[in-house]
Amino acid sequence: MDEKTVTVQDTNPMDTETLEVNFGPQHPSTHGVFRMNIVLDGETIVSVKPVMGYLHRNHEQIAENLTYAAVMPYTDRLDYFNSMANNFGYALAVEKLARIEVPERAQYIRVIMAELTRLVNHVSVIGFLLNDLGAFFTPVLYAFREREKILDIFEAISGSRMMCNYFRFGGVKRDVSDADLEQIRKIVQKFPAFLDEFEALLTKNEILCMRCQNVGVLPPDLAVNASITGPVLRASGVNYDIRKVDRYSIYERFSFRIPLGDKGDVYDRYYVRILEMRESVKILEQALKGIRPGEFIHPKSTSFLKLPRNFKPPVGEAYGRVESPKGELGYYLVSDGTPQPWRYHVRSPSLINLTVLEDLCVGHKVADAIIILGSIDIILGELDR
Amino acid sequence: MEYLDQLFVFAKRLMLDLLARFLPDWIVLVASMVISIVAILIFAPLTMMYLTLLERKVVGRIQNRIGPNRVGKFGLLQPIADGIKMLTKEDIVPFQADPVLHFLAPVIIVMPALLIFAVIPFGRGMTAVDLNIGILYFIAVSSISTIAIFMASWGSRNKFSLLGGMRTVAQMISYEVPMVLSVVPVILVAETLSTNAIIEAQSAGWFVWTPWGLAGFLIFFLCAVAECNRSPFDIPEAESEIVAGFHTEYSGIKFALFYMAEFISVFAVSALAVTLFLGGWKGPWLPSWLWFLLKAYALIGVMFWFRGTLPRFRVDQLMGLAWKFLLPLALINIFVVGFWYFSPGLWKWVGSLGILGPSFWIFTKLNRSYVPENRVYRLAEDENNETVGA
Amino acid sequence: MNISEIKSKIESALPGVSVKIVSQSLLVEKPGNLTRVVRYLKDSPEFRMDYLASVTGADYLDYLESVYHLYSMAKKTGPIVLRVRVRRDEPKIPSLARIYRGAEFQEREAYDLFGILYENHPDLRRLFLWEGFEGFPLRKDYLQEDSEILEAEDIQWLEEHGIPIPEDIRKQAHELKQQGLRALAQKPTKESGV
Amino acid sequence: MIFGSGIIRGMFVTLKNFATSYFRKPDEGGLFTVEYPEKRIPLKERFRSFPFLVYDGTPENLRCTACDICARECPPKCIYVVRAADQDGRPLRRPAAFTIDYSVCMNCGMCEEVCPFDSIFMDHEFEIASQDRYRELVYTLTKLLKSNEYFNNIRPRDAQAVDKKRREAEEKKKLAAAQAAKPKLDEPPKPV
Repeated sequence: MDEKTVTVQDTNPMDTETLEVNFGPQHPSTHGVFRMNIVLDGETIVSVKPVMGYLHRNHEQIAENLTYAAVMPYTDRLDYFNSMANNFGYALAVEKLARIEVPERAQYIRVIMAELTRLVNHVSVIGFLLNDLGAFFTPVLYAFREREKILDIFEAISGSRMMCNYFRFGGVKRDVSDADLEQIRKIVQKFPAFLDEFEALLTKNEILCMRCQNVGVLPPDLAVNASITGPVLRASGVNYDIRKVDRYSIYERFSFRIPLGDKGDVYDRYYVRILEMRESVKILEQALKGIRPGEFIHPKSTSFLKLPRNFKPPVGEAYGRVESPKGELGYYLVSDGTPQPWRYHVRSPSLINLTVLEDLCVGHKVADAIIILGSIDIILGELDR
Repeated sequence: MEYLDQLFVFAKRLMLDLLARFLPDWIVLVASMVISIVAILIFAPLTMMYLTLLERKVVGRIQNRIGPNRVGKFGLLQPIADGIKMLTKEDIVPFQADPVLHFLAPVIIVMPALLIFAVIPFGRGMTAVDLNIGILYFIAVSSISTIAIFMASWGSRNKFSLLGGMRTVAQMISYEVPMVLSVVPVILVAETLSTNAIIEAQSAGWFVWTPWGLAGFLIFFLCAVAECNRSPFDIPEAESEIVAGFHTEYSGIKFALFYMAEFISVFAVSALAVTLFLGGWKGPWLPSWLWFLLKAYALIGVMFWFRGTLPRFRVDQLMGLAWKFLLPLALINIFVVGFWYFSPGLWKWVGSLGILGPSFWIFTKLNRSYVPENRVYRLAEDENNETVGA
Repeated sequence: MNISEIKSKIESALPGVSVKIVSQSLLVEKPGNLTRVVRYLKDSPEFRMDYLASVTGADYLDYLESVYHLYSMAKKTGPIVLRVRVRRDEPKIPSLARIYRGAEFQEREAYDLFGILYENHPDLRRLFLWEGFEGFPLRKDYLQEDSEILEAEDIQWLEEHGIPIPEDIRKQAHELKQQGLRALAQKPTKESGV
Repeated sequence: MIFGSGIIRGMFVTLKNFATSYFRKPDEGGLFTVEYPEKRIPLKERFRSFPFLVYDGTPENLRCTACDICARECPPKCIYVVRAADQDGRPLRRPAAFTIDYSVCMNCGMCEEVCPFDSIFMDHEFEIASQDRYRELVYTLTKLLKSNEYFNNIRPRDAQAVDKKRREAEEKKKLAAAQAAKPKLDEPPKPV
């Protein structure tokens, strides 16, 4: 070819296209059937559109066709990692609606269960986050080693490892035996040592720090504006924990602190969860010291247990919320005086925390999107409902 | 002892002697090659099969699990069961994939992995081909696998595969550079490119016991891990990000071939690291080939240990590590070995360490994004705030 | 601060806006005023309701309702419950997604399940159900498909894939199609709302 | 801090776990795998899998009265009860058919809680996997009935409490019946 025919246009910058990739619904690290519609420029993310609903069961409609008591086992299936926390929120909302009192021992049992659930959730979430980071299952299995012990307790107390269905309006389903309490004490005693080991494996690891620090920074004002709750919010440095704000159940009796993050990146979300577990251990220690023999369910409520159809809360509405390990788990209930709720709504933290997914991901690499999603901590059962 | 040490050499010689009685010379020559090739072709897949088992066992133990133990005693037949499963699985070619590339890639990827075995000195006098440019041959051949991986990723017609392929090419080419440069000191000291001669040069002491040897070994080993796409450098097949990278769309025997190539090259690079820095088959009491295998398996064990412990790098950090950290260190290492060669007595040690240590420190400081930040966490109570550092 | 004080404060600060107290919550009488009320609650230093905890719809047969739970993270107070009622045939409510990012998905969810149209929402698509889904399943008059009766389209699909269908089921589906119905079963409706 | 020290520290954690897996106990860093079909974790007494029906003595003498409460309160509606009738069509206090679709059941234990006749309880049997979802997992009355001894065996504390309650109720009933029967004979009828 003659040299003169080479035109100047050939040296122009390359004409590149963006690449649209669907991460999910079948993907190893979308934590279930969640889809991220990611547009990539090379490896850099241009936009992220979350697509959900693959696990949608219309939980709210199912609940509106059931009695109040029969919804309880369905709440287990929302966030199937912490069914006790879901039970707690629902029981709280119904108790608010029907003005039911809860005896002291039941309150203690509830707090113990809720905090054990928090340990289960946080420890496994960190494990999953590390899996997303590419660690080959080691942190997950260490986490599951501890989780198994707590699940054994759940099984002994409620009858099921994950779908506990343990809380009842006005108390809990069954009493906790002293042997079980002793077992919980043992677990709680050993847990800090496990956390130390876990931290030795992870916290200072240079690769983890490289990957997580300054990735997915969530500024506090955006976090508040986007209704982010839970560890994700606190990692951004906003001091808001419903256990402290609402002081529901008997949380005001325990002294515990709320860990707040520094920058609001993935690393802070990881470390805030570790610190939260340490605080949970403190609550558990105090609760196990404070628990006294007594009624585990209010005598007035026992009648509803046998005849759920006789349970008719007065006409009205209630919004009960708890600090579930994922964030604010709220139940909005409207009663029309019949045994079935007229309106039942779940404010699921997994869904609402995802609002900022795109803001966090854009400009980062593909690998970062995965860990940002992992650090937000979603559970599809709760997200899609 | 001598007999045990030369067991395989004698066996081959015996066979050739037998053949030489009846057959012409050129057939004996061919037979000599065939015997070596057959030995490698048996040894390499066998190693690969049992490395998969070993990896699963080691990682299992790290994770407080038992690992495979159902097929045979201690799961010893597990690789065979896996092999049968792989062979009988349906071979799926994606719709509109490039069938030729898709078919050829797994075939091509196994070849360089096997070819490397030709220059590996398994024991005293146990090198299949004692090339006088052995190291160069190794580097040249091992870089071919990049092409096969890119063929696989392109031919699959899958976006995950494509991403994986792009990552592979970038990674493989980047890590080749510090890897080769980290070998240069050894070549300078040994004054040869032949693998056997390099081992002989380590008669006085393994190269790894010198400052430049240690630095070179670490650089070489890290690059080797990256070359094999092993954790923590496994971004081309990062499961949590791009499903399985370049072999997302492979099933059955083709997938098995990718797997085989990976494990064979794991063995090959470990063997080369042993040859270059750990004295090869040299060692007291035990037969030379056993020494060699023990050292190689120890390095492979470290790779499994990495896999059981470490998260993965991100693609830009991975490239940064190669170009901004390992490459300058490898260059300085070449300078250090010159210093070592020409200085007398204690000065060698003081000078080498005096150069390597500060330069390591300087490069970590220059790559500030790699150094973990210190974070301060507030623990808010109602009344007072307390801080903890992490 | 009790609910009537909040009401009087809102009404004095925003002339022309009238709110009504309904079971410990504030009903904004005109949906169009919602954004003004919310902006006031968010910005005024007395309330600082910076956190929109929950947005949801509800169907009361005569009207649709959208319920908002507002909290203050800055002052740790709350909730103030706001509600807006709209006609079923024209369910248009101004979107809060531009004031609170947190409303984005929740309003999409309410649109998906109740069919409440949030005006000026940046991206009002169905959230859980697929595009093209007919009806809004949480409305009380939503007719559920009966899973035991196959639709004519289903039967056609099954037969195309070589699955034999009993004659009576095919006939039943065909009859329903002739009547212009999909395979439907009447869901019992409830009598009254709150 | 030297670059890489965190990684090395983490590697020692895994090395420690690798080593301890050979000699420590499961809760102290040893192997925590239970090789399932051969070894099993003992089931907790409160463990619940699927519901079954209790009978006293013989399968004819079942406690269920076909009151249909469990079927109505079952959250996923997996229980189907048909009340038995005699030749004249009058309903009897026993089920003609009692079917639970185990593939729908969600093991919540509501039926056990609401049953007024202490008839339905949650089983410990969980290995019910089968090839056919319809034929094998829809449990009919004959498959559901299990003896009280079995119940006592799997859940001794609950079963004994139930038995005690039932005995007391029985005695009360007898006493009441005896007292109700007595006055008719002995006492003179009260003036109206």
